[in-house]
Amino acid sequence: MNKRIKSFFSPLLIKRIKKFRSFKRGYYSLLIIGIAYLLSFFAEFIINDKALLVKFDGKKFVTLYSDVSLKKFIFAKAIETKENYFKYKNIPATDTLNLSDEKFITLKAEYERYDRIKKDFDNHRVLRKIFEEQKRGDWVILVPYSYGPNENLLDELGDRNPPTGPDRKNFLGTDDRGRDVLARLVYGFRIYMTFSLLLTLTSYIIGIFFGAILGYYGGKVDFLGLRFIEIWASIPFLFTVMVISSIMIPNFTILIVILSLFYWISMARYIRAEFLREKSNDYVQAAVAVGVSDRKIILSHILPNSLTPAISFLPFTIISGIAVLASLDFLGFGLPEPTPSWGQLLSQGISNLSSWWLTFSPMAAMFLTLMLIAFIGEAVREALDPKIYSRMK
Amino acid sequence: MREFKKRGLNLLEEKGKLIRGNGKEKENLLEVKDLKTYFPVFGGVFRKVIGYVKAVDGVSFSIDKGEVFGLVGETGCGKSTIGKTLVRILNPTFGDIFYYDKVELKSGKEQSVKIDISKLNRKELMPYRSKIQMIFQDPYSSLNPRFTVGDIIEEPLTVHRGKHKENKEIVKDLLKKVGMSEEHIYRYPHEFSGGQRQRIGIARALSTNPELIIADEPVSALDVSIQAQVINLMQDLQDEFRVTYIFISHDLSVVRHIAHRIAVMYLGFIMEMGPADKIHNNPLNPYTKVLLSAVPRGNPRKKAKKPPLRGEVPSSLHKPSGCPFHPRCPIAKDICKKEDPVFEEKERGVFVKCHFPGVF
Amino acid sequence: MINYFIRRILIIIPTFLGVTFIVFTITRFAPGGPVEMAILRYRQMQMEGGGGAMGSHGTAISEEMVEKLKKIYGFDKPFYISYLIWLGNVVRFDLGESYTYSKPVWDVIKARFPISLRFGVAGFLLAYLVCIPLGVLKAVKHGSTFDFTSSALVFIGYAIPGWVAGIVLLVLLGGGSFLDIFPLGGIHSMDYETLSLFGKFWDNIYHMILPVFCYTLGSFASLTILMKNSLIENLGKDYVRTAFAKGLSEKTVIFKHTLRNSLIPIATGLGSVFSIVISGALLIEKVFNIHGFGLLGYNSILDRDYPVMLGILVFSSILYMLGNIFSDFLYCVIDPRIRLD
Amino acid sequence: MGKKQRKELLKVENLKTHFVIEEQKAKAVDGLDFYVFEGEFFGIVGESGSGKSVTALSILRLIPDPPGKISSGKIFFGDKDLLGLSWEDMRKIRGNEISMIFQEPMTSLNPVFTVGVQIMEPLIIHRDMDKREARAEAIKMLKKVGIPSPELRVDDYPHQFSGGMRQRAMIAMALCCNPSLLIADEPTTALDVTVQAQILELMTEIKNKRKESAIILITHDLAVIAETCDRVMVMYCGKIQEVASTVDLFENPLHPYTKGLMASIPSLAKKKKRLTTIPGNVPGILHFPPGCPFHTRCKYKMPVCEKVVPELLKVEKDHLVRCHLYNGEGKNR
Repeated sequence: MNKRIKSFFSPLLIKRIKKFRSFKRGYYSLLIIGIAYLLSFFAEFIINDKALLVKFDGKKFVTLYSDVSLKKFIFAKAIETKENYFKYKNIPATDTLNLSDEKFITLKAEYERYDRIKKDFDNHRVLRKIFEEQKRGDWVILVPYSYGPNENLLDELGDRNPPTGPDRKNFLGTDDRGRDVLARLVYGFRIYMTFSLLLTLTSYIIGIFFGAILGYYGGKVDFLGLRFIEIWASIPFLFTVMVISSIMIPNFTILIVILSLFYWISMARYIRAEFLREKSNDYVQAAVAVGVSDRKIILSHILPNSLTPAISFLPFTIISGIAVLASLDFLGFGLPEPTPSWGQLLSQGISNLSSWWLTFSPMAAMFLTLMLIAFIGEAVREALDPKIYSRMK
Repeated sequence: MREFKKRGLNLLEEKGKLIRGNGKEKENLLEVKDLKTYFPVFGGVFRKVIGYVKAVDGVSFSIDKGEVFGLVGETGCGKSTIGKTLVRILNPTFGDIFYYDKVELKSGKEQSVKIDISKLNRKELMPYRSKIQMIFQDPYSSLNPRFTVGDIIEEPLTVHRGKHKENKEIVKDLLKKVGMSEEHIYRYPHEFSGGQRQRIGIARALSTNPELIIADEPVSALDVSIQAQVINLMQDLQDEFRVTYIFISHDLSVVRHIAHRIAVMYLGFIMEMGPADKIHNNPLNPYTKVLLSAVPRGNPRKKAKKPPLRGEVPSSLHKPSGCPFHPRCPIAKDICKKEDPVFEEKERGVFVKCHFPGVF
Repeated sequence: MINYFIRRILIIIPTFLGVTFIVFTITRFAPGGPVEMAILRYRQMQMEGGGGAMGSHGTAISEEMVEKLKKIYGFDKPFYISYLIWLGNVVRFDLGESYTYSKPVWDVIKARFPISLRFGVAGFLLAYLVCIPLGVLKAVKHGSTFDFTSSALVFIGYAIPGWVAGIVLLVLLGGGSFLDIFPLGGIHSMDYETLSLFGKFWDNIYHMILPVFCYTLGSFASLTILMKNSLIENLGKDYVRTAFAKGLSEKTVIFKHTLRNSLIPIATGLGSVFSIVISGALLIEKVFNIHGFGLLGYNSILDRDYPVMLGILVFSSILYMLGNIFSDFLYCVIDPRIRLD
Repeated sequence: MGKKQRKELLKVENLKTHFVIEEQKAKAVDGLDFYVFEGEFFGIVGESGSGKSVTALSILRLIPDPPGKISSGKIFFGDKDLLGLSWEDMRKIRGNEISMIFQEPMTSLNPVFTVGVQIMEPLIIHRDMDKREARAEAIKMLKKVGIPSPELRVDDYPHQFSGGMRQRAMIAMALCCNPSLLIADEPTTALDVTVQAQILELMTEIKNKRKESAIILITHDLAVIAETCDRVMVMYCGKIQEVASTVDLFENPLHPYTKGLMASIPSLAKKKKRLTTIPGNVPGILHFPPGCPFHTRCKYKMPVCEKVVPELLKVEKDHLVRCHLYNGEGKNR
C-alpha cells in the first residue's frame, strides 16, 4: 500500500485524466509523440550505418549496436592471413617464387580478401558490396535506411560537393560535411527530447525543492531566498551559458547542469506562491495543530495539492527546453560535434541559404515536435484548469 | 517528568482544585493570563517593523473541565486568533497559557502540574497537541482533498500513537459516533456535503481522545438546517467523551445555546465575560448590549430595537485610545477617550471592561 | 509606495554586485583568456614571419613577455583586487577599453545600442498591437470559427521560435532558394548614403520587415493566450454581473470594465521590454546579421573581449532590474488596489 | 396590511432555469410561480441550492450561459414579459426599473474604478445625465445611504471602503435611477451583525420612503426576514414550498420544512436544552429527490411523497403550501 501514490491517484486526478482524454487533439498528440519518442530508442533498427546482422566465414555477428566482435574477428583473420602469406612468400627454401604455386595464390587471395575487408569493414554498405563481389556466401543484412547520423558520405557522393540535395539515396540530402540529414534529424529528435525531458525534470526538482522551502517557512528564509533568486534571475541567462560553454567544451550532462541552474527559477517562484496560498488553508493548519512534522506537511499535504497546476506548465517547459538547446547549438555553444543536432543543421542552413533542405528539414522536425507538445499543453491546461466561458445572454 | 523540567513547569500545591462560585468543586483545565498575539507590520524603505496588528491584546480567562466556554465577537475581534494561539498554530507574543495536567511521579503517585504551553518548544508540545484539538470553520478547506476520509481521521492517531492495526477500527468507530457510516472511510472529502465534512472534522478532532477542543466557528459555514444537527452532535459528544469546548462564533444565539460561560470580544480585548444567562439577561458592558440588540429576533411582531450604534469596527492596526469601544459607544464620556478601562470582576463571576458598567 | 520603489532601486546595488562578481570570477578563471589569445596571436605572427622553419612548438615566449601581457590585460593581480578596480572604474562610468575594437567599451556599446533598440521596440510594439486585440477578439468570440482558426496561428507561434522563422524566411524570401524579395540582412543597403530622404526611410523599413516579424513571433503565442485567458477569467467575475445588472451594454462591460482588469497581467510584461531588447535579440540579430547589442555580446564572448562582455553584462542586468521595477510601477498605475510596501 | 386589491408589480409564471454541471442537467429553479405587489417587501428564504439566487438572476436575465439557461416560463414586469424582450430592451430595464445588489460587496464592485464612477454609470446611460450632473447625483445618493463626507468618498476606490460602506455604495448604485423593483441577494450575509442591523434598517427606511416600489430580499436567515419582510416565500430544491405573509408564516408555519427550519434555529430569547433538527442533508443540486423534494428528510413522509410532486395549494387566503399533508386525505393530520 503506497499511500503517496494512492493519494496522487485520487478520484479527482482520474477525473482530470478522463477530461484530458476527451480533448482529442491533445490526447492523440501525446500518443504520437510518446510513441515516436519510444520508437526513437530503436532508431538503430531503422536508420543506421551499421548492419543488423553479418554472416562472415560461416559465423554470424550482431552488429547493430557494436561491431567490435566482427572487427576483432576480421582483424585477427587479416593478420593471420597476412602472416601466412608473407611467411610463405619469404620462405628461404625456394629460391624463386613460383607465382603459379597454387598455395601461394590461395594465400595471396586470402590475404587480399581480408585486407580489402579490413579497409572498408566500417562501412557496412561497402562491406555488403565486397561480400557480393567475393561471392563467398557471406552476407550483410542492412537496416532499411542504412546511413548513420555521423557517417561521412564524401566517398559515395562522387564528384558532387556536399551539401547535396535530396535524392533517392539520401531522402533529405546531405549536410555540408556530407552526412545524411534524415539520419541526423531522427537521432537529433531522440537527443533533443531526452535533453529537454531531463532538463525539465532536474529544474522541476530543484525548483520545487526551493519553492517549497521558501513558501512553507516564509519569513526570513523566504526573504533571503527571494533575494538570492533575484540575483540569479538578473544574470543574463543565455549570455552566461555561452560564457560557460565557451570555457569548457560542454557535453550533454554539463549542458543540462548549466541550464538547470537557470531553469529552476520560474518553477521555484511558482511553487512558492502555491505553497504560500495552500499553507493558509485550514487543512494545513489542522495538520500543524495535530503536530505533523514539517517534512510530512510539505510532502504529503501541500505538495500534492500544489503540484497539479504545476503540471500544466510541463509541456511548455519541454518546448522551451528544446528551443533553448536548438538556439545554443545554432550559436555553436551547445552539444559538441558530431552530435546530431537540429540547431547545428539550422546554422548550416543559414550559411548555405541555397541549400534549402538544410533549413527546412530541421524546421519541419522542430515544428512538428513543438506543435504536438503545444497541443498536449493546451489539453492539459484545459483539463487541469478549465476556463469556464459564459456570457450573459 | 524530565521533559517538563526545562520550562513552563509549576507543581501545584493544591492539586489544582478550586472552589467556584456556586459552591461546586470544579477542576481547572486551562488558564490564560494576559495573552497577546501581535502581527508585525512592516514598512519604510528597509521594511522595518513599524507597528503591530494587535489581534489579541491582553486577554485573561480560565476554563474548567467539562465546561463550554463561548468566545463571541465581530470580524477582526481576535477570537479566532485566540483559538489558533491556544493550539500553537500561532505563537503568542506575550502572556501565559497554563494547562493543568497530571504526571506520574517516580513513586507512582500522580502529581498535578501546571504547564505553560506557550513556552514549550515543538517537541515538548507534542503531548499537548493530542490533548488539545481544533475544529475549523470551513469544512471545505479544512480537509485535505487528496486524503481519504480514513486517512484524515487517522492522521492524528499515527502522529501521536504510531501506526497500528487498531487505528482503522478506531476510525470506523469514530465515523459511527459522528453519525456517518464506516464505508465512508475510503471516500474523499469532495464526495460529501458541508455538514458531513464538518462531522469528519469533528471525528478528526476526537481521534486522539483530547481533553480540550477548540471549535472555531464550527457551524458558520453550514446550512441552517444542518447547523442544529452539528450543534446537537457536539453536545452529545461532550457528554460521551467528557471533553471541554472553547466554542468560537460570531453568532450570539448559537453561543448562548451551547456555552456555559461567554466572553464577548472587541478589537482584541474581552469586553465582558460571565455565565451565559447573565450575559444575555443583564449585560453590563454597552458593547454587549449593542451586540445583543443587533441580533434579529426572528419574530415579525417583535422586531429588534436598534440602539444608536455608529460606524463599524475600526482596524486593529489603529486602535482608538482609551476604551477601544468609545468611538461607537452610545454612553462614551471623556474618560473613555483617555483611559483604558481595566478588565475586572464587577459581580461574582462577571468580568467587565468598562468605565460605566451597567449604566447603558 | 515610494518606500517600496526606493527599496527596489536600492536592491539593485547588491544584486548588481552579485551578478557582476559571479561573471567576473568566471571570466578570470576561464582558460583561453585574453593573455592566452595574445600569446597565440604572437605565435602565429612569428610563424608567418619566420617561414615556419622551426615549427610552431619551437617558439618559446619568455616569462617577461607573459608577465607583460598579464599586466596589459590586468591579470597580474588577484581576481578580487581586479574586480574592485573594475568596479571602481564602472562607478566612474569607465568600462575600460575593448581588446578587439581598441576603443572605449562605452563607445562600442553606444554605437550598437540604438540599432537593437529600434528592432526590439518595433517588434515589441507590434506584438502588443497584434496580440491584445487578437486575444480580446478570441475571448469575445470564444468557440467560434475565428477563434478556432486563429488558434492555428497561436500554435505556429509556439512551435517555431522567431529566429528559426527568420532563417526560413531568408531561404524563402531573402534570395536563398526561392524568391528574392527581401534583403539578406543588415540594416541598410550598400548605397544607403546616396539615397533620397524618402529612399533612406524606405530602406530602413525594408530592412526591418523580416526581423521585426520574427521579434513579434517570439512573444506572439504566449501574449495572445495570456490576453485571452485573462479576459475570459475576468468576464466571470462578480463585478461583470453588477455591470450588466446596471444596464450597461455588452460592449461597455467588456471594453470598459473587463478590459482594464484583464490588462493587469499583460502590463506587468511590459517591463520586460528592457531585457527583450537585449537578450531575446541575439539570435535574430545573428540570423539577420544586424550588428546590434546581442551580436556584440556574442562576438565578445567568441573573441574573449572581456571588457565588452562585462560592459554588456552591466547594461543588461541593470536594464533587467529596471524593467522589473517598471513592471511593478505599471501594476500600481493600472490596479489601484495595489499598494506595494 | 392593506385589504384592498393591490397591483402586481412582478409576476413569475412557471419559471424554469437549468444548469449543466458535469454533463448533467441541474434544475436549479423548477417551475416557479409567484408575484410581488407594488410597495411590498418580499422575502425569499432558502438554504444553499434552493434556487433563491438563481430566481433573482433569472428575473434580470443574468444567468451565465453556459452553463445556465432559462428554459421556460414568463416573467411579467408590469405588462412586459421580461423573457420575451430583446437584449437591448432588457438592458434598458436593468439598473433603471429593476436593480440588484449582491452578497459580496467586495467582488461585486469593479476594483479599478472609483465608487463615484460606478454610481454615475447607470445615471449616464438611463437618465442621460452628463458627467457633472451624474457626479452631483452620485454624491447625493451616497449621502442618502449614510456615507459620511460623500464629496470626498465619491473618489475613493472600493477597496478603500469598509464592508458595510461598500454595501451602502452598492445600494446607492442600485437606487440612483429610482427603480420600481430592488432585488437584494443576501445583502448582509458577508457583514457583521451590527453592520447587518444598520443595512437592514437602511433598507426598511428606503422601502418606507418609496411607497410604490418593491424590494425582494433573498436570504438564508429567517430572522432577517422576520425583521424586514411583509411576505415570504420559502424555497427548497428549486421549488416553492410555502408562501405566506411574514406574520402568518412565523405564527402558523404549515410545511414540515418550514416548521423544522424554525425549530432548529437556536433562539436568543429562550434557551432550550436541545435543538430540534431536520435529519439528513441538504440535497446537492444534481441530486434533487423525485416526488416531494423534502420527503427524504420529512418526518411526516407518506408513500405518495416519494413519487408525486405535491401541488402548491392555497390553504388559507394568501397562504400557499406545497405538501401532500394538506391535500385531500392528508388534510386531517
